[in-house]
Amino acid sequence: MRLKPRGNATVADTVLTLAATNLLSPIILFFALGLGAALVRSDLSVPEAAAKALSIYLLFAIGFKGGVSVASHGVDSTLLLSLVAGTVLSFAIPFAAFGLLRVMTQLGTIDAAAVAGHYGSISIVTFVAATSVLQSQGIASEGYMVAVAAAMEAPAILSALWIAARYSSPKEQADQAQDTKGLYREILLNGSIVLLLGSFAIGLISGPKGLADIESFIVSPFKGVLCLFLLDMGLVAGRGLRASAHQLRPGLILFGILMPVLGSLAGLAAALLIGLSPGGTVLLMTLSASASYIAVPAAMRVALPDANPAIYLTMSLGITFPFNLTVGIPLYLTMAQAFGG
Amino acid sequence: MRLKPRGNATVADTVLTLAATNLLSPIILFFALGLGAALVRSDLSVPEAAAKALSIYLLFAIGFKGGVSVASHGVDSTLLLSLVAGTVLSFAIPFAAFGLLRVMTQLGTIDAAAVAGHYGSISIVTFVAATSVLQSQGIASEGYMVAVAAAMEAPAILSALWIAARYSSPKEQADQAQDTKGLYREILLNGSIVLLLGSFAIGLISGPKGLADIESFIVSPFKGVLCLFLLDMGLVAGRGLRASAHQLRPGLILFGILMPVLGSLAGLAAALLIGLSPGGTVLLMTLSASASYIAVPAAMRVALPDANPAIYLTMSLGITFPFNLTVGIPLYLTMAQAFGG
Amino acid sequence: MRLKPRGNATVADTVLTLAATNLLSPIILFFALGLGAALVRSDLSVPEAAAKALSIYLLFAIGFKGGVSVASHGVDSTLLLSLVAGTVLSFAIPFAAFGLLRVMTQLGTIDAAAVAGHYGSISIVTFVAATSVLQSQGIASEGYMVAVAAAMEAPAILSALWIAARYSSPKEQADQAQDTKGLYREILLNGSIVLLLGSFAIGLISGPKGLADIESFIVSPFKGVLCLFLLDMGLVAGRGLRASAHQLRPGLILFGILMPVLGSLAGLAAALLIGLSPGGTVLLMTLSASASYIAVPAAMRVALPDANPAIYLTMSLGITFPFNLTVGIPLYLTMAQAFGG
Amino acid sequence: MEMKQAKRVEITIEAPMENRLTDSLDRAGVTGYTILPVLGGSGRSGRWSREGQVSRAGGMVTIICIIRPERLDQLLEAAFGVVERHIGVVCVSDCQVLRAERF
Amino acid sequence: MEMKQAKRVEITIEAPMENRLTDSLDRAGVTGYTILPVLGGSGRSGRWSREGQVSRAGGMVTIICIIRPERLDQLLEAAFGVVERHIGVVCVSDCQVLRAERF
Amino acid sequence: MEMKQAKRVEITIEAPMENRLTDSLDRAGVTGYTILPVLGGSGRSGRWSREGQVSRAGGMVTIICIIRPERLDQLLEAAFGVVERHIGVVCVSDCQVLRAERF
Ligand SMILES: Nc1ncnc2c1ncn2[C@@H]1O[C@H](COP(=O)(O)O)[C@@H](O)[C@H]1O
Ligand SMILES: Nc1ncnc2c1ncn2[C@@H]1O[C@H](COP(=O)(O)O)[C@@H](O)[C@H]1O
Ligand SMILES: Nc1ncnc2c1ncn2[C@@H]1O[C@H](COP(=O)(O)O)[C@@H](O)[C@H]1O
Ligand code: NA
Ligand code: NA
Ligand code: NA
Repeated sequence: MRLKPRGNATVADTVLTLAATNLLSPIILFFALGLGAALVRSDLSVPEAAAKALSIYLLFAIGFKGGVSVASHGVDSTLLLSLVAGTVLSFAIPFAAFGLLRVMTQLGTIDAAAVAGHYGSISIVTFVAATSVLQSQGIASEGYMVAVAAAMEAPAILSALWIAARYSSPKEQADQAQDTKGLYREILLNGSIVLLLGSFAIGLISGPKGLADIESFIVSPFKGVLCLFLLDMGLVAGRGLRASAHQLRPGLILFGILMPVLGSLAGLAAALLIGLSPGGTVLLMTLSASASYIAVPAAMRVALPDANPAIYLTMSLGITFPFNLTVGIPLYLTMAQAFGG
Repeated sequence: MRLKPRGNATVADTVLTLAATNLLSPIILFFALGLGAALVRSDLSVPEAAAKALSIYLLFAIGFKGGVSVASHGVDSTLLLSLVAGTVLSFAIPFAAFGLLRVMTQLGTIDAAAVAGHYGSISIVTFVAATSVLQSQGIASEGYMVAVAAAMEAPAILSALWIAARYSSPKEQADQAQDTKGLYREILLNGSIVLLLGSFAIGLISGPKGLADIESFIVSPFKGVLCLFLLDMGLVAGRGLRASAHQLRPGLILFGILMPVLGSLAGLAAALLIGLSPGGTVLLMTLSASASYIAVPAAMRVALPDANPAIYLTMSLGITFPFNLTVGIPLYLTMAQAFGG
Repeated sequence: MRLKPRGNATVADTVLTLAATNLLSPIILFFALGLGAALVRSDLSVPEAAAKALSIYLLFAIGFKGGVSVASHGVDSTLLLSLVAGTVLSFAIPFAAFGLLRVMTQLGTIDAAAVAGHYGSISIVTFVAATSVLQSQGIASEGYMVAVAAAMEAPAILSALWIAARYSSPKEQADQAQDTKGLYREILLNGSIVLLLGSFAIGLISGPKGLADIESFIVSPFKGVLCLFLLDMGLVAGRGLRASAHQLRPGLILFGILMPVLGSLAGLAAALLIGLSPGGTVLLMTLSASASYIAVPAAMRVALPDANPAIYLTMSLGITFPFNLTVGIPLYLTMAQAFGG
Repeated sequence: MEMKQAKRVEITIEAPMENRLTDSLDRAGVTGYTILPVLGGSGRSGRWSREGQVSRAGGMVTIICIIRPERLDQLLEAAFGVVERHIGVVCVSDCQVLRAERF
Repeated sequence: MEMKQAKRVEITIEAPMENRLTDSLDRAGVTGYTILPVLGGSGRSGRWSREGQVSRAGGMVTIICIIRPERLDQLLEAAFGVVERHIGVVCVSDCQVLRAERF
Repeated sequence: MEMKQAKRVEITIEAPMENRLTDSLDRAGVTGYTILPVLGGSGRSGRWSREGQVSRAGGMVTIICIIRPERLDQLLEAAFGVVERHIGVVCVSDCQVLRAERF
């Protein structure tokens, strides 16, 4: 944060330098390994139960550490504002995404609504990757951003459903209403939200003393576990790309790269408005830029079964996730610094 | 151990203070999180394979550490006595439990025998939780209590079968004899007993040098893994409670709370008789108070298929386990200190 | 390395002393525990997903550490030579093994070819066990031996298929050609090869800085994880032995002990020829001595379905693996030292 | 052995719909069923596999329901209400059961 | 394709009884069977799920046995001896098999 | 409910052959199938179990394929080409399906 780049050229330089360092971090390289292995049809695979266990570990660790951080640094006056900002962003981004999709691509309304929902929601692994870049740069951030992440998971789903309903025939609307029964409950009580918020609350209650107890489980091995998890995500993304590459028209690919940048700008604006720290700003930008690959796809299968999962999963996991991981996060970091975050 | 409370009021105070600290430990909070998540029907879940892996880790770690502790402190003259005491307690407690169940509840004999068997046997996680409370209080205990735990797993099953047979018709007895064929072998060679005792033996052979080798696997991350495991146990207990709450008459609930306290008293008496250390006393009390949720249920399904699993699993995992975890262990600790343990 | 035994008696002594220490290491003891548990038909078991996760962890850790080691010590001029030597050994050993099998046992050609293929390939866990013995003796070795291990996995399969084809009728050859379609691709892109080499490459790129990031995941807990994995291997080997012991004629058992020693001599000769360090020599000997239990069995099921898996799996996992683990590695170490390695 | 005629219904459905289907079966009075995990598959929407999946979205389960012939229609109606707009397969075959009083 | 008539027996039984059942089948000369994992289910004793389970007690498995029609009774008797007092379902259907000499 | 006659083919085959079988089915125009995991089993080559296995070699999978009766032969030929020299079981039964247009 010491050096604030002044002009665009410098910004580009910084992004590139950061991205270059970033690209060589084990986390990214393991994602690339998984991606490559899947694309060449290696039979390398992580058992489903192991992948789920890794994901439980990450949510547990990130939630807990967030809670402890809030417990140690006290609750900022911006906590509530951040939660509101996150919720609003999650509600709003799908509308922008939908508009953009209608302009840039030839997706039908249902598919476009489903994709849009993914971009309003968040990817917790992208969040974690941003956290670890911040850490390596020695930039602090608000611990409660974890809670903001949780708050941003669900609202986008409502927007997506609302958009889909607006463009549907009455018969389709009735069908959707039928499918949606009980869905809101399911979304709010989604395992990943419950685990993230629950661990956050427990971290908040236990504080640094609690952290000391389980530090060598959730802090020191964290990065290594993250590498394994990204290996798995690379495998899954690669399998998806191999199976659905033919459905990815240039417009869609472009959208998958443009949308996160736009999302990050919305996040930046919100962060500046509510006065987040530079680190917090990067995280809110990253959350806004990231696209869901757990909660939203499952909700879409239930509520919009006619939307093609190959499209939204591939865009989210195969395009936007790697973009954020490699170029996006360094870019958001540089932007946050440039815009005085 | 420095302050020995003199009167009942003080005992109650100590229990409460201890319980209050205990209640806010991450271990308990994660159990509560799992319980709550299951009760509100969140889809949070731990894959079966991951839960089994966690359980293998815990048995491996606790067994090994027990063995190393015996290797470093030498074999106490009370080792054999403790093993005998544990075995006798495990044999005897089901009879008391059965009598109490017949008085307090309206369970039929088969159900009552099955439930009684669970209370004679032990829960290794409750044991681990007690160990970690002792640790946080800086109270030492005998390393071989792990072996006592293993010794207490199986005898109660025999008592339960014996009770059930006594109250059965000759036809039922013949059926049970048929089902029981090969059961004793299975019980003794039960995976959790073999792993616990095996790891104990390996720890004993490897000693502190062996521990140094694998310390950063089985010591430092232990508490964190325990948190995850308790999250899972909370989920399983919550699902059980939700499904079978209607079968839990007040008498049964009361039994689920009273029985562990009675069991702990039996454990206390035995510990005083054989002269265990204060820490060892608390552990023997906890073992006596705890109820099985792995080995005994499986044996009961084989040998007493007419006993209702919803009852014994819910009592063991839904009532007695959380009771021990929250109030029980602090109570046993205070009692051990009060009675000069 | 300080004392170089001069005569045979001394060699035997050293082997025995080393083997005795080795036999009491937790790694071996846990293998023995698993073996024993399976032989007495305990229901102790590791879920398949957990076993696969452990195996992924080991490949990830060993590959990465190998890469980092090369990154820090620079590429030795012998790297390429070692890769060539490994490849040649893997190609050549099956021919020796096949000849020996035809002399010592009554296996048919197909079975003998399949078994021979296993002995040309390698067992990564045996390699890891050798590494950890070297470590405990303070003997350094070349980091790129991991890459040599990867290079030795596949060639032996080709030799086995070639041998099998030579002894087959034209009809059988046509069948085999049919089954072998696409097999070479599968073998080269085998998950364990890809993960090992990929992690090696990532370790090479990330260097010591990358290692520092994930050290507390892949270095400190490594031995503990290895213990659990060996427990599982013991269980699997024990189950295999129980099921197929009757097929293990004395000739086969003898082969399972003699062949690794012969293989290690070939490895020793190659190591002396290309001038590996003492540690590297032991590792190349161990690789040559070890028999595959992952990649080759799967390839044999596809390409030589008439070969009896009970034979090759039991020989590899039930005889040669424990032999190498207990007596083999100390023997190879002593031989390497005796022959001036 | 005394056996009775029954119907075996096998429904393969997306994992996120599992609870909706079983709830609907429960409401239709069908309380006996067994749920099998599915590793992967292929259909008009392409090949898929559960390997490495974290989300429930990309998986399916198979629900097997053995039922008296006369109750089949009720079951199928309940099932169809759920699977109608979703991908999945419903397949019915004849079978015979021991202990028919249980169905 | 030359196919032969056979019987497909599907037995869903509690996991702790698995070995007893397969031993009993072995004794009755039935050595061919395949064991499928079960995720969960529902029956007269309520709903259950394997998620997060550590004990074998709360789970079931499905054993599938393809057998020549004339050997069915023998199999059913062996199976019935084991499942008789336990929860579980036995369901038999007609099928046709390739490579009939294997059964 | 409108139902249509179909065939249910159940193929239990070694895991390393899974891709070969599904590729061969694909080539034969059979694109609908579901793959179930198998825990263990027994046959002429003895008992086996997946517990603790790391290699794919020692495991099997069950592939279920529901297909129109007139396409059965084509499927069986494709399947037989793969399973011919390998261990495994192919079993066909009659069934009825909802939404027949999907098959
Ligand atoms: N003919 C079939 N036989 C067996 N399973 C099928 C069949 N068609 C579809 N499935 C299963 O249902 C899923 C969805 O099918 P679809 O809607 O055609 O994409 C597939 O991935 C398979 O798991
Ligand atoms: N009608 C049925 N169809 C399929 N599976 C059943 C049926 N009834 C029971 N089951 C299975 O058998 C288990 C025990 O059934 P029950 O003895 O009725 O509790 C259930 O949990 C299901 O997994
Ligand atoms: N009669 C059968 N019924 C069901 N599954 C079978 C049968 N025979 C063989 N299998 C399965 O196919 C595998 C290989 O059989 P085999 O070739 O006889 O060793 C067995 O391990 C079982 O999983
Ligand atoms: Na977003
Ligand atoms: Na007890
Ligand atoms: Na070798």
